[in-house]
Amino acid sequence: MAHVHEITVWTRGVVKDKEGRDVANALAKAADKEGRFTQAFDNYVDLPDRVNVPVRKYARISDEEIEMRYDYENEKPEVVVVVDATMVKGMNILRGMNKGGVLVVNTDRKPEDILKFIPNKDLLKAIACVDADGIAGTATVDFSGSEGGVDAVGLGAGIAAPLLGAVARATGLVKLENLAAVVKNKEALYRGHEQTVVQTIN
Amino acid sequence: MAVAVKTQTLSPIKKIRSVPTEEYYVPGHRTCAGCGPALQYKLVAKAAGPNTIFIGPTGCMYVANSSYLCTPYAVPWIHAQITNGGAVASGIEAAYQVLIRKGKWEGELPNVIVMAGDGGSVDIGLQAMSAMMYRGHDALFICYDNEAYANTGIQTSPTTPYGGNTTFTPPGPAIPEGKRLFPKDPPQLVIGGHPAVKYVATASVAYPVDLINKVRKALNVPGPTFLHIHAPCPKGWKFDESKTVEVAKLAIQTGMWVLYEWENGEFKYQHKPKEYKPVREYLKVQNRFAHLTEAHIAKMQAFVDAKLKAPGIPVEIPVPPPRATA
Amino acid sequence: MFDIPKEREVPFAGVTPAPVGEQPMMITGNWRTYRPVIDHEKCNLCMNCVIFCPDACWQLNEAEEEVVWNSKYCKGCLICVNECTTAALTKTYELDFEDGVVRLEKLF
Amino acid sequence: MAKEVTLSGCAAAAQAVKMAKVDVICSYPIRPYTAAMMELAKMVANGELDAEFIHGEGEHAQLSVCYGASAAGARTFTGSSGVGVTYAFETYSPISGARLPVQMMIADRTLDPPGDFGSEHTDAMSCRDQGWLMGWAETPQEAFDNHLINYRVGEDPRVMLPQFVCQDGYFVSHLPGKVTLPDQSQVDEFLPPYKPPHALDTKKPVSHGPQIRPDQGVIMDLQRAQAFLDVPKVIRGAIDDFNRIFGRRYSPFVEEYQTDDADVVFFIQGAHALTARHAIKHLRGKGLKIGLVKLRFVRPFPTEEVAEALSKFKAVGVVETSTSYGGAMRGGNLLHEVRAALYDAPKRPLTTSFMAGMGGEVIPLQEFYWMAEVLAKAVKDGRVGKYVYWVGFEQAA
Repeated sequence: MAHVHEITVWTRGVVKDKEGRDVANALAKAADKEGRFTQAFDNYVDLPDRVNVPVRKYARISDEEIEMRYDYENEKPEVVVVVDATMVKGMNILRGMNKGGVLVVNTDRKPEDILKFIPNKDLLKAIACVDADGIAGTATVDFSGSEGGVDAVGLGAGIAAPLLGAVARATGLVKLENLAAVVKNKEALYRGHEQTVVQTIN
Repeated sequence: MAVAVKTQTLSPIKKIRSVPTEEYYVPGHRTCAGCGPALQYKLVAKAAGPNTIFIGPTGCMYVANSSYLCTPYAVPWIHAQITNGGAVASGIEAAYQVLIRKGKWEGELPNVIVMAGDGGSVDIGLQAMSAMMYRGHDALFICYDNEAYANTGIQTSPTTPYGGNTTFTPPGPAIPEGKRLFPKDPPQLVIGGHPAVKYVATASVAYPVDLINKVRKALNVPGPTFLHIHAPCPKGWKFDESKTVEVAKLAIQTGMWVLYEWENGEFKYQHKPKEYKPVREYLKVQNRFAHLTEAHIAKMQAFVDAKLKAPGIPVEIPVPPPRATA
Repeated sequence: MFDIPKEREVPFAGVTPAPVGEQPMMITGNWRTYRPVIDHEKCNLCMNCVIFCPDACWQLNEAEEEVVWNSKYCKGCLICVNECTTAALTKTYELDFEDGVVRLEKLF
Repeated sequence: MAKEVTLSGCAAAAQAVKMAKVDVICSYPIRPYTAAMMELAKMVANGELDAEFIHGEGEHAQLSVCYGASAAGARTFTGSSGVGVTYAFETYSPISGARLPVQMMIADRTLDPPGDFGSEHTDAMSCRDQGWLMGWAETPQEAFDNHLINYRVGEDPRVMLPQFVCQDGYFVSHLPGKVTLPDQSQVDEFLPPYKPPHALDTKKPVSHGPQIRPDQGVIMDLQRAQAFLDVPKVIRGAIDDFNRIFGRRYSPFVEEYQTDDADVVFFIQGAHALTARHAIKHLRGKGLKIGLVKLRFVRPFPTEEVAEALSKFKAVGVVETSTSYGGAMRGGNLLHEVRAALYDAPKRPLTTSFMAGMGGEVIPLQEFYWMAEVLAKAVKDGRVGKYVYWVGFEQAA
């Protein structure tokens, strides 16, 4: 079976819901441009989302056709993106990860300030921290893309853009120029890419 | 033969310090941070106390509260369909009447409270609510009004204000104001046609002591009673979740919400501002109104001005254009 | 009989016991980005935080004459900070605290 | 003392409900079941029955009131017909999912359009997959008995399921027949008081019906599936007790008439079994070896009993008073079930379905003769011409 790269995005309902979805959608769209097979979707059980509730968005990228389509969850994420850094205190965000994964966090703090809240950090190959709030300023709140609707606002106008830059930098999973082709705030994407602090762990 | 009666008298309270400390709507529910409906639920449950059964028609206060086989209700609670809160309450009240009469259950008739959203009260749930009131069941029907079908992702309901941006009334070049229709008036709907109802009141999460006292009064009055509770929704109305109480207060200060009691045909106001602020003050703190133009706001102000003359007086509203959508 | 694994059992007809005091199956302390921090010196026990918390996360400790915060369930809406009459409550970033960790394995 | 009276099916149902000492009744008028509620209203007004009699604002409300009352611990009764049955459709699955033994009488009526008072089983049959027990009565006596039997079975702790207790509109519901009313003491012996396992009780608070996840939903489905696996045993026990206490001779699931040496049989549920018996008597006089197998419960469907009973014959004609437009059998609802039950039988009879009595038309003796002819020809040809015959409107193929 084809190797499927699983990317899980942790975010908070309503206030950062669209931003989290944007991260998953943009990764899939950028990989599409590379001719790869992709999926991006909300975790259905997390819906309807409520203000601040932890929710998950998923992307899957593969060089061959992806055979699992109806699984609600990414069982073995190799990349985890945390849209709100405080979530590291609340969830085992690395659940299911095999050794050698990458964690990308939206934070203005240092990697070690985040890692101290992650008891299973030895699963990580690297952690990448980027101050997406500082770079992009705001989170877009819009419901058009939720519940299977079509997004009416556009991808990556807010904090998703620098986070995507950080994912590209830390994982090389998709090319930066392909992300730039799908993201609205390209400047924030590039700044995120540049300003990401990557710390190798293992 | 035992007769099913309530001998309890839930006494009014004077100040915040006298609010009962016991919680019957306990921490541990999946409602939004800053949820107005959750706040009113907590207050209602406190006011009603342990001898209470809640009926929860589908809506946020069902789905968010009872998520995944656990609930925050320390008193008996039953799910009802969004359609039938009033009918299920009727059945429960009737069962207690007969079970007490036949000696199959010992105790006081419980407080039977339907906790329905605006859709479950005055849209799809209207028929069941009206029939419960017509038949005179000893039950309190609460419409917690967050002015939309919030659980399904913020769709318009009959109480969504004119100009509200919901996912079913998005503003666009052809329909710039979003929602074109003016809302139903739930308490007037109840007062207007249900002679068995002797007590109706409006309440707000901004005035918890008033709210608690109204719940208690409604439960003390025999027969069906109705409360219309304003419960701001940070998700649906798009305001910061710390502002729930502030927004609720603004609604009263601008006349968008009026606190009153109706008892045996008499209206009494509570917390009526000496001078109303312009409606604009209320609209500008909520992103659901961000798209409105001056003309739309003027229309809304005219509606509120007319409504403020007195409860129960029919408001002349600008007739929506013929192809108005909800 | 069907073979239902123990961990997947559901009570008969989905009828569940009422919670006592709190619902341990729905812990919401991990919802917070910010938490309210109280300065008891400034608090005049106006009770606004107690009355206005949708999650009943402020309670009055009668004996100590002070309000007590429930970190296990507070979702961080900060209504209490907004409604505090004496500015005794302040909004503080959750990562500034080592405590208040609610590390759930699974959501719900 | 037991006594014999003459009652319509509606009146007989009301008598049974009264003797079951029901606590909460919810009514809404629709022909032809209405008289059952009229009878109960009189009993309540006269003080013969101590029950809350609630005028629902529609069938949806009738079922909703009973849902609430049953959850609170009351024995409940409601009923409807035709489009009333389908108007309440939303409520059926929540009631069976909540495992509340609500009892609903259905006096069948066609579904619109346009309005037709005639009896068709289509109203009830369209609700057959909602987790309720379901079965038909042939006579007012059987209707009376079925109401008591269904309360007993539905309220059994191993079952806890709601029950549709059906009778054909007009034919059974309106036409008077002899009914032996038992002693109240007999009913009390047969039917213990309802003991709800988890009533809405302020002294022991519980939550009914919280939201669940998909992985929990399947377990709830399994609970109902298990109940339906367990219910046949409970029905057998109840019928044994019923026959002993009331001196009747019911079979739990399928009743046979003139089948000992039969080559062909009618398979039928409800009122028209009565005419079929007379038709069989006459056909036997002409030398045709024909009999009748009558179904008493369509939910749970007695697969083994039906397979065993029907595999003895050369051909089976399923006489249907309901239809499934566009179905695998081109219309026959019961035929779906019959053929599925027979699939694994070592010996399978020829089967076909007769749309008879549709629209609520009477099925006269001649039509049964015609159906018998079709079956006889099928035996002779070794094949049936069609899955479904609309009786009176087509030639025997």
